[in-house]
Amino acid sequence: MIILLIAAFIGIALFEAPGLVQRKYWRELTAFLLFLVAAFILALLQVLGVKIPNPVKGIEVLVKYFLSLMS
Amino acid sequence: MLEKGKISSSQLTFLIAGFTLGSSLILSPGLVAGHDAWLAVLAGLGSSLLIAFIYTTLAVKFPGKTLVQINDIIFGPYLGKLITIGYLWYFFHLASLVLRNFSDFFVGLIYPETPIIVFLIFITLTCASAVRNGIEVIARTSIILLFVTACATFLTTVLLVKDMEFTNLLPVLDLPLKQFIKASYAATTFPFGETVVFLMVIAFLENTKQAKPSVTLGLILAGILLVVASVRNISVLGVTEPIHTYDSYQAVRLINIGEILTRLEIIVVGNFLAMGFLKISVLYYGTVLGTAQLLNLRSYLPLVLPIGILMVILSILQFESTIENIHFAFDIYPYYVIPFQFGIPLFSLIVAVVRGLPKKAKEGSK
Amino acid sequence: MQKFRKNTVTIIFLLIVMLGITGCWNRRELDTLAFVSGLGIDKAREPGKLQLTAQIIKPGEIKAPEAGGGGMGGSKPYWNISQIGNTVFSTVRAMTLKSNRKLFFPHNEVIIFSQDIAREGVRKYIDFLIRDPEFRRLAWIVVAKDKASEVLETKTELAKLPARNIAELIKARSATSEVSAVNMQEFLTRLMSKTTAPIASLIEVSAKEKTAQLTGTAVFKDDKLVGFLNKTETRGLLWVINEIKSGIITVSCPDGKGKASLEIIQASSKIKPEIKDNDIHITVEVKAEGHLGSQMCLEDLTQIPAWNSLEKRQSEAIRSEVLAALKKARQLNADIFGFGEAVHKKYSRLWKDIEDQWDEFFPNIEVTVKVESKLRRSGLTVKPPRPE
Amino acid sequence: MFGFISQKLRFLHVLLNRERNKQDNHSPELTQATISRNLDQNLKLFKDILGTSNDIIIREFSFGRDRKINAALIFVDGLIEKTTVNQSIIKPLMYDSHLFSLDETNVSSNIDYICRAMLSVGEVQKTGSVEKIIDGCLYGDSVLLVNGAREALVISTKGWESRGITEPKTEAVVRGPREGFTETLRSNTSLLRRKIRNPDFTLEVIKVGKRTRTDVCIAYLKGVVNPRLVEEVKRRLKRIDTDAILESGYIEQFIEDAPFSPFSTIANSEKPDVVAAKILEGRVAILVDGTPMVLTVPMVFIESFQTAEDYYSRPYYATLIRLLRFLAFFITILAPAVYVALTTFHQELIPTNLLITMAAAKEGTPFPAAAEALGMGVIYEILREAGIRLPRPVGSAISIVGALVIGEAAVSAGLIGAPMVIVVAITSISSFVVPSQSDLTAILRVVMTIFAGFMGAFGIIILLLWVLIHLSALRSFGTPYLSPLAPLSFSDLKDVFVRSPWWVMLTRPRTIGWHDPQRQEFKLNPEPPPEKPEE
Repeated sequence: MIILLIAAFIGIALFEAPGLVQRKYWRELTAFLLFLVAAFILALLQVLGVKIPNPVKGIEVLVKYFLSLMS
Repeated sequence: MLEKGKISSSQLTFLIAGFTLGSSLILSPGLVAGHDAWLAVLAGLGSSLLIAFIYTTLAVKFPGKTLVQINDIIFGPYLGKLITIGYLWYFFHLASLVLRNFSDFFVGLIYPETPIIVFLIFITLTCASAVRNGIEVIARTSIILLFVTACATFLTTVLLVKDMEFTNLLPVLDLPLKQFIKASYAATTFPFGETVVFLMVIAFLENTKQAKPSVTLGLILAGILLVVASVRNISVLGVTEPIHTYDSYQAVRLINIGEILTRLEIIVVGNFLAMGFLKISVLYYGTVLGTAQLLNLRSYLPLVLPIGILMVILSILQFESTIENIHFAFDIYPYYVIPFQFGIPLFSLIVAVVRGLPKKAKEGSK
Repeated sequence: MQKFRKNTVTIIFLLIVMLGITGCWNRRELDTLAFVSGLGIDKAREPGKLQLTAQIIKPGEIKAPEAGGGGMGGSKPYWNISQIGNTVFSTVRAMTLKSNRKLFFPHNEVIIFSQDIAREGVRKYIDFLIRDPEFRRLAWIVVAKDKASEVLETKTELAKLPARNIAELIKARSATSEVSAVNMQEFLTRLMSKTTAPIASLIEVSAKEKTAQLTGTAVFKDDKLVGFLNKTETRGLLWVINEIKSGIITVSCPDGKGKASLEIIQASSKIKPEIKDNDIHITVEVKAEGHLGSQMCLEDLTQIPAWNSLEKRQSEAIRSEVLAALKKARQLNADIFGFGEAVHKKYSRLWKDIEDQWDEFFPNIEVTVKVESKLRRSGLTVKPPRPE
Repeated sequence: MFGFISQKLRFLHVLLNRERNKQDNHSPELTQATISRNLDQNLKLFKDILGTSNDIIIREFSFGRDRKINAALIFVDGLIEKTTVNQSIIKPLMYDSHLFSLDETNVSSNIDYICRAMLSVGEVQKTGSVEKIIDGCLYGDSVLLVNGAREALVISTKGWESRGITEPKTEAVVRGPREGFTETLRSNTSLLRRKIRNPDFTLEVIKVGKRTRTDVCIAYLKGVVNPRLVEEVKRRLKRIDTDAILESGYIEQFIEDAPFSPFSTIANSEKPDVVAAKILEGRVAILVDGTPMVLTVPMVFIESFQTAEDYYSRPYYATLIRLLRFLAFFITILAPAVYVALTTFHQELIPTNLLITMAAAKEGTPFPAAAEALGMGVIYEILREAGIRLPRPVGSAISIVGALVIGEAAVSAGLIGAPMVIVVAITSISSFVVPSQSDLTAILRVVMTIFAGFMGAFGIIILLLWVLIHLSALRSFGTPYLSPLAPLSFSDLKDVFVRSPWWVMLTRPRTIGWHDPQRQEFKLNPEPPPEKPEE
């Protein structure tokens, strides 16, 4: 599974990066790599079964807090 | 320019209609109102036309500018960026929400043994390829897909006429006003209010002045289809409607004309997916384009796949079960969207009018 | 060049994804499935347990023309598999211990409850049948007078499968309109209504011939079987709920010397509730049209007075059927006609107060039955074959 | 890794370019060379260039009152019309020349005189360029070299063995003209010119192919066509730098918009009436010498579903048939995939009786449905290919093998379920209804079946969406491929799913240039004659 994941990410990198390098889009390349690495780390954590904090739970708490303020 | 394509006003209409139908064909809006859901949808449509007026006024005031640029102009570079990040999160979250809904639909009903990730990946890949091709291509597909969906909705309705009990719609407005308002409000926020993402798209309209009529027309078109679907479901399913997870699907399963025209649900499933594809694509596009504009990139293409993967991850992460999903949809979502769908657009408009901004806009954007 | 490379990468990437998901989890070839055509639910001998009987189609046997000499001695085109268990779901799964193929329910045509299980209440069984996506809502709900498993073992001549035979019997009901046909969706609708009582077809196995026969309607109160309607009462019920398609009404000839049979060709009905002086009053309006189908008396029925009197007799017959059904319903205190819903739709404000006491209201509601029936045609002949 | 490979390939490309340039160095000399006054010298030059091929005839003779003027006629045997050469060139020169007073000293004026007064041939060109002479000679012209003249006469005597105009086999019609294009460019252009008798109808010739020097002719109707489209076509044609063009398929692959798409974005036809109709709509036709297949651009997707006959038969029937064609297209793409999806994923969607039949047929067959479908598909394609290539008399053997072995024996041996044979048969029959997309459907069908085998209906829908996205993104010479459906153009829908009567089609398709919109006058619909006033 992990191998598959790595292969997929390498595939995506190969898909996008060469064109960016060729056109010298360094800024875009940085942004791309940043997002890709973030995605990779999150995906890896998920595959490994590490609990990642759920942002939606945070939203829920926030909304409930505001609702309690209202009433 | 990040996006070279231009869309015509009729394409915008179809795109909005398709977007609005999106996931509301599987998850019927206004369910809280029971057999008055269709009225809640109508009410939601009415109020959403007002909100859409705010959006389009904003868009027309700043022709050729997307939400990200508008925010920058109105709120200045720092606060504007902050608000933009908020919106980008909202689009991103909404896209992954819809993605999750559709994948759940497939896993729950048709492929119970298949892991959800398969559907997430394939739907995301499809949307990614559309997003990479730009808004023009998404708009072009929307025409054909919407046409097919409209046909399928009417076809299934006609085939179900035999099973319809229109007395199921009676008595009209048989519920406390408060509950009805709540249902209508829910219908406003889902699906109609979600058109706020089109502030990212209207900028590419060939003739910005056409924005208002085409957005209105699109919403009305979707509203009509939703009311038709809602009336169909209620009159066919009657009292049993509220217990179903996916009432449209259940209604269509009851089609049986002489044992020949029966078991048609796959057609409907295809349509659902097509509409979901449109909705996710537009949201996905909004997220990616907005991020590229926020980071001041020259091309949004490299962001498409990484953000898609993040979307898939969030889809898996956000709910552990459909029950959590339903809880979120009914109890949290209607309040969560207040700032995005009503608060900020209204506030932006007020600020823009007070500061007389469209004139300054030219200087601001250099 | 650039584009070519991109395409290669895309293809490789897609291949990786495809290989990764080559699980084909839900793939099932046709020859790995056991198609269930009928499901029977019985009480098991052990208390608290139930016995499920599933009728599985054997596609090979059903298609192959039986090779001469009386059908290969006992190789039936179906296989009834029985299993005892605690819940429907666990029992269905336990059946796979006996069947080499996975039981597949979407083509299930009838669901049969035995009388004793129906008397106990069916809601707990229905839940699985509507929750699981494999079950379709168009399956017929049938109550067996005796054991459900027996019904699935009955002899059939024209149909090859007992379950299918029952489904076809139900579909053919319109010829007489003397049995009710209720599919899962309708049953569920009635079950979920606060006042309307569920009904189901009633089936009996004749002791001698071992054939199945529809004999009327089973009436539920909430989810429990409380009684039966015979054929006449059933037709009375069907008149009221607008389910009459066709049927034969037999009346005596005006001269009283024989019988005439009238064929119903069209019927419709309306339930009109009214609240007068805090009293619920319900008017049932039935409109029917018929043919003169046969006469067994010598009278010339096509004379206007005779014809009119025949029409009147038809109306009377219909009214008496409706009243019979009404009487039985009051006896059982089960609102099989949906009077409650009709009141609800018309008087939604008042309904809130009545709702909970409907059981007390129902047996005492005043019901007026108005029948308006017409005879339209007399077939190929106008007069009976007799010397003038 | 890919960067590395592409670098290597680019290097190779540069190398190739260099070699080509070296070879090309010869040509400038030839293009600038002119002939000399001396006949013997000229003949030597041409013998050097043309080599020793035995089909090149050099006929030396002398004429004039005293037979003092030496001349030579060069032509390629087989490319010329012998009677023209004998009767209209050699005969007047040899027999009649003594009647005229030819000035033997001033030969260059003689050339003019010969050209004006003696040659009874329609097209004569005077040139001194060696290249032009060689070109003409190799294209069926006869070259008359006269001693002492600086210029030669290139006399058009084209007339080679060619196939007559026959009915095209690929596009047979019941109603409509039966003629088809042939391999000769000139007769093809004449077929078009005969249909469009309009001075605005323009033919432009571009020579393509370094070695074959093939004539490629673009045809369009000035005033109707969008000039930018013509420019674009020319630009793309001139880009082509290749050795040989033998068929229009070569051109197609060099100029198409989406070379990686399975959809072809350039239409072709063998019928002059079809091509003429397309030119009249504002398209550009590309005729290539040596092939009857004429290309037209731009192409939109629905063109695959329109046939010439649609426009000749009455509208109701044409509409019906066109809808049928759409249906057949979907059947041929989807039938095996849907069958696989239904039988392996969605058994609940098959009507019970049919399901029992299918299950009975499936009982005991060894392969999964997807493998059956793919295998049968492959066998069918093999049979089809063999049927096309085999000589006619043997061809019928194929159908026997196909019908008996595949159809009967495999089913009765229990290798394949009978329903699958039926599905494959329906699929293959349907594929002939939309012949212009037949290569596409074959590919799409296989991919569809694989997807259906993996993921059932979900796979089919996803793949259909992909195809739709791809189609929406495609363009053919600037025209969106899915137009007029997406982007939607209401006025063009008159010729998509329905074929409106001719008097309704007031405008040309909007998406193709739209240079001169109106096609005909309003209110041309036939009406009964006005009633006579009562007398």
